[in-house]
Amino acid sequence: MSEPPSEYHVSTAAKPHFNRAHALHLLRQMLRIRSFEERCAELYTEEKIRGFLHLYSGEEAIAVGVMQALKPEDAVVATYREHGHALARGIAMDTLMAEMYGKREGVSRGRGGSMHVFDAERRFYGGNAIVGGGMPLAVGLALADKMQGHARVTACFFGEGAAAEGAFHESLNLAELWQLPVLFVCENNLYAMGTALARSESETDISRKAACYRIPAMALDGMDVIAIEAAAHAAVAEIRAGGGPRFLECRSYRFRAHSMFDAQLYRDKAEVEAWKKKCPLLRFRHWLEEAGILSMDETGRIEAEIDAELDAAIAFAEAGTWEPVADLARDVYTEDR
Amino acid sequence: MSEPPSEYHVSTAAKPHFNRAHALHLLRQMLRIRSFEERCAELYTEEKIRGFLHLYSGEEAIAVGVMQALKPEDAVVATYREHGHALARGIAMDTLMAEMYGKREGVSRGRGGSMHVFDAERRFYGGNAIVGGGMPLAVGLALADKMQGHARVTACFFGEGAAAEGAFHESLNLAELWQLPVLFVCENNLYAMGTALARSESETDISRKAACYRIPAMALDGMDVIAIEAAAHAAVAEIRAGGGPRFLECRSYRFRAHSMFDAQLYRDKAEVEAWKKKCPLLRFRHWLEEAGILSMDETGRIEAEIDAELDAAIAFAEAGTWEPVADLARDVYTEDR
Amino acid sequence: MSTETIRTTYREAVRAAICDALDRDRRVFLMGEDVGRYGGCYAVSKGLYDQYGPERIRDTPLSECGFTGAGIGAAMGGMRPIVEIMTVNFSLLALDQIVNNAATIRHMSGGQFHVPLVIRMASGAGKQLAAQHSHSLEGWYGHVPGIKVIAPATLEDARGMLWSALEDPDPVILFEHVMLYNREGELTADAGPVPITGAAVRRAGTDLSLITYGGCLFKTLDAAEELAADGIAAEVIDLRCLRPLDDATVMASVRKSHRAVIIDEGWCTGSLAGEVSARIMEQAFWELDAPVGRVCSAEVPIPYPKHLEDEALPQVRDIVAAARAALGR
Amino acid sequence: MSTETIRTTYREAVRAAICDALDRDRRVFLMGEDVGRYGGCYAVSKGLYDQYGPERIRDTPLSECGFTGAGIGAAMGGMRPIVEIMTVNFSLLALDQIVNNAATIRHMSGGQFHVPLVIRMASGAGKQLAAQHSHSLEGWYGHVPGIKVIAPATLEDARGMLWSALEDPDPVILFEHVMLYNREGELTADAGPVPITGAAVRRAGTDLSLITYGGCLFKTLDAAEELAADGIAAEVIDLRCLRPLDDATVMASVRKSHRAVIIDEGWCTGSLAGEVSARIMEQAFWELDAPVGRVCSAEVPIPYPKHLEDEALPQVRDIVAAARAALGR
Ligand SMILES: Cc1ncc(C[n+]2csc(CCOP(=O)(O)OP(=O)(O)O)c2C)c(N)n1
Ligand SMILES: Cc1ncc(C[n+]2csc(CCOP(=O)(O)OP(=O)(O)O)c2C)c(N)n1
Ligand SMILES: [Mg+2]
Ligand SMILES: [Mg+2]
Repeated sequence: MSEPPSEYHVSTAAKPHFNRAHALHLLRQMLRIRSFEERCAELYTEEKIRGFLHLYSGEEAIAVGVMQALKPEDAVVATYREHGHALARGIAMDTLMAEMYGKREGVSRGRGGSMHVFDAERRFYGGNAIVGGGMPLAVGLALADKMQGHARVTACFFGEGAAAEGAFHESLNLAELWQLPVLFVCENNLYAMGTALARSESETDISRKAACYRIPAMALDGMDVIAIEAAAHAAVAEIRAGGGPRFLECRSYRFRAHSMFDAQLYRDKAEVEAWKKKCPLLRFRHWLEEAGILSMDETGRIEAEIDAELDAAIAFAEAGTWEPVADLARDVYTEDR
Repeated sequence: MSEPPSEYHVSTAAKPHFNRAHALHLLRQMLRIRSFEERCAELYTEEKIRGFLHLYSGEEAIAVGVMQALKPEDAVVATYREHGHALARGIAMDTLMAEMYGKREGVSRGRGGSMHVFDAERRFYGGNAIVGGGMPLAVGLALADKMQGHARVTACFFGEGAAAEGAFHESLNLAELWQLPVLFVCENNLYAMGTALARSESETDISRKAACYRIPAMALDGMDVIAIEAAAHAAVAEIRAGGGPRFLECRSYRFRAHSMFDAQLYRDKAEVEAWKKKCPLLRFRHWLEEAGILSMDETGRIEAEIDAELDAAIAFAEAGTWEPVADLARDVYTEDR
Repeated sequence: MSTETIRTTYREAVRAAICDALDRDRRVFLMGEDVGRYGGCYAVSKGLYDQYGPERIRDTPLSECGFTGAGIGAAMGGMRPIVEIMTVNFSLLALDQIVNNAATIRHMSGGQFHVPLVIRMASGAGKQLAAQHSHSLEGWYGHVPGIKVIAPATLEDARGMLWSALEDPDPVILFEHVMLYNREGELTADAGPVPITGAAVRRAGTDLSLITYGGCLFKTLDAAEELAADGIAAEVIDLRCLRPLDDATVMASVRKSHRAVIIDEGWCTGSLAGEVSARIMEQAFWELDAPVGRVCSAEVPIPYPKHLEDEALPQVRDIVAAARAALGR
Repeated sequence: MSTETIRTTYREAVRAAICDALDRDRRVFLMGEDVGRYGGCYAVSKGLYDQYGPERIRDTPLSECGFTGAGIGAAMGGMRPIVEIMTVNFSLLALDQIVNNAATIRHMSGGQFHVPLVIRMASGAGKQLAAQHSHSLEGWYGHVPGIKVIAPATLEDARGMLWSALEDPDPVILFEHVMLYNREGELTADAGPVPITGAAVRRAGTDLSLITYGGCLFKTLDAAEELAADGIAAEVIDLRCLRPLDDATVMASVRKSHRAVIIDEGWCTGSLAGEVSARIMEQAFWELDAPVGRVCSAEVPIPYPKHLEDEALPQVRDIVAAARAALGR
């Protein structure tokens, strides 16, 4: 990776009030995501989940950290690797799992599957399977908020691979030009499918790319949930104050293959193992345990609770129903309701 | 305009050998373009030329300066405002004028008109009426050269308005990533149709945009043909030496409306007049006259020669023939020849 | 409805429709390249910037993908944007946003979101703008479920369909043929909304059905006039709503006339005209006394010179010839 | 020609074709997202990176517009690029380059330049990839003069059409349906080039003509088999060259059978199937004993769940039903 980022913006003053309950909340959220993803991998093998499945394991700190800074009235635009964002945003595990199954009880009525999680209630504007395709949407959501005088923020997640797309360029320019309330969150996991960052970008420091649109940008350790939460709080506060967009690059790694079809010929096992040592969950948990905030027992209890939640979610999905084929054409247009 | 450019690369050593003949050549080339453009405006009023007509008056120093650094085997990719590039590249005025008329004797067989001047012999890859549309082509031409081991350069012209397009972003990244021999030349005339730079770019210093792809970039006085020539020579030398792409931003102004349909509501007459005082022709001519390199008489003689050339070009175009309608479908595919 | 009329142009009718929408609904705004200070590439929005200000008449950078996507986002965020893509030619740069986002979000979100967006674009050839600036892609857009497509050709429709499009909860693509902007005519002073649901019979006739839309409507009416002089009564149908298509009006006409020709500025292969022909095949085959004909553009990139451009595009004489062929005389 | 055959898959046939091209012509190279180190999204180019190196198996950033345009430029600059757009869904981002540059340059330059480029893309649905990853846009590409469009469905064609496409001096778009990659079969060991000029009759029959291409070919053959069991002899035509279309083969079949059904995975409205139907209308109307039918995809964004995806796509039972309808039984 390249030099340190060009601009730093975390004001320590903006650091969230940190207490035990909150720490456990963060841990629980990350663990929920990890467990969900690992169980999805199994369900994929069992052919309960089909299509493309992109897992978030390793990157949990990003979604969880950023979401802490958002209020319910804010909006989220995510990618096809969005289970983590969905869970961290508060979408229930059972409706999310039902969506993985394609059941009518799924959060998108089963229509979208893994790549297209939508939730109007939580202003979760999807899952988008076109790399970079959500970025202009985020700009538009923020534009609508600004024009309507809402002090709302739109958080827009995307991978470092998306930074090569024209949509990235056009979106960042528009957001800064019009001073729109967008929090751009680049999940830099070093690979776009099998393409390493240095083979897709002439400038590998993504945060510097943002700076060249004059968007204040910052590179972060994407494995450090506290650092991300703090940076997100600071950035969101500045955005809400009318400061225009902000950009966070979170340097992370995906522990699993790109999708379930990926033989991972493009990276060394050793590299993967080295990164796994930096696991955001392990790290945070050890830190909590060492600081005496968390006991091993408690971790076990949380894990058991999550397992139960997951089992219930799977049961919910299994018990879910298939949308009748007669409804296939429903919701192509509004009139068809 | 914004701060000075971020990187300077002109090595004075690379400055071209400057002598009287060359000075007169530069002057003549710029005058030829100006005269051509002004006559085109008249011909448009007379309805000899139709469609969209975009004139280059005011920007002559850019095309003329840059072309000095190119060899016959190099390639040029231009815009829909490309008469200047075409003339400076050596396309004859008569075939160019015949193209304006849409005559079969035109350089593109009359098929393209003002926006689509092509010339295989001079490796002039067009005229492109899609803003930014030529940039990926230039990258590809340079890729072909590099893969074939040719030490050739592709000069790619585009306006500052194009810098907002995704194609700009993708092209610059590819060129630097693959270290391709492209000379990017941004003709920053401060407006994209009626949109002033500051209303289209959050970063108004276009040369800084290039730098964020790690492409060495430089901002130049676009009204100074000598400065542009020198910079182009230096940049092309570096490119030919295998240094990858270079980027020149030439800060200029168009003296005329965007096209023949433009009422110019978006800019002050005073601004236009102020820029006209910086006219690259006037400036260079005064300089030559003051330096005793050129006499008033000589200027008159050159102008007379150009007038004659232009009259001949118009006569050529007038005498040209219309492609038979039976040939309409010729050259859609190669087989149709 | 008053019968008082005003003399106006298609351009002014579109402008009046935009003003009307801006006045009626605070959520409406116009956004696109040079819609503001420049006044619009085809002068449609001239004067609106001064009247409504830079927020509601919003100039954009050259970023078709970006601002079209932003229009989709803004629509989902509670606004009613009118996105102007300067011409259909540049809409190719925005097509991913239109096809993959605007058209899909309602369905794939299980009905949770919708995209109340109107995208206007100038389309077609006839101004000698050559190969990259002369596309007619209405048929392409008509292929995509999840969007609606309209092509007002008359002053009434230019004045009235925009409002209906904005009231529609789903994305609507609105085509304005470049050769229509200068058309003058009379419009009732209080011309109101025109629904975006059906075709219009522009001239009644019984001998054959001439089916068209957009820029070809007036050529077709001229052809019908010429045919009438020869005692042939052609019915002229203006499809105007290209998705969904109004099959009922088309089939009713064909059932009466038993012969049809479709006139469409798109390239023939894969044209909207082909679709209409296929539908007549499917729904009215047994009524036909002759094969349905098509008059479309030649399958070439449109060239610059007038005589070649004319040759490439459907002309009155082509329509008359095709009509005669359908009638066997 | 030898009759020795090898057992292989469509995927391997495409790979062999690419290798063959790389071996034959130094100017050929493959470029696209993850074609190299990853081995291709659908594993088509697996192993080629090691064999041919990073220059000739060139991974690109996520920049569909940029690298497709670069392919056009490289073709004009003397190379013979094979650009892989991972799937047709992403090709919308490159469409401007294809339509406005690749398709026009030869004509608008008065024949001075040409673009000897092949663009390969995976297309179609069937893998539960949902609304943004299931497009069938062959028909759209087939609309554009200046490009050629092919859709090999068999092992022979997958093996043989790429080379012909590369030898063609003009841009060729080559579609590989995602459901074909795993198809296994026998291929003659020395299978050679297949011309990209005509349709193929895949099964002879006299009762009706089933006309299809790409991913629907094998469904159609299955339907023909089912019909045969009922004593109905269906002829199956694989269009395979979608632009230009081989009207002669289609009309010869229709003139024999007098009935036709077109099977096309595209959405029905504005489909390639509509074009073929319109052409039959124009060229063989008097031969028809029944209206030409179409079996296309439902006009919805393709949903994720298997049962809904199946319902949305053409299935054997739909083809059989349409064939029976055409025959009136
Ligand atoms: C426009 C587009 N091109 C290609 C793809 C195929 N694709 C899906 S994910 C992906 C890699 C994206 O990498 P990145 O943005 O870094 O996100 P990550 O998967 O690493 O989270 C690619 C190439 C796509 N979905 N959309
Ligand atoms: C993709 C695209 N969008 C819009 C247009 C319409 N258009 C033609 S020129 C132009 C302005 C371009 O400005 P700039 O790049 O600065 O070049 P200049 O005209 O100033 O030389 C616009 C908007 C176009 N031709 N292509
Ligand atoms: Mg990544
Ligand atoms: Mg400009």
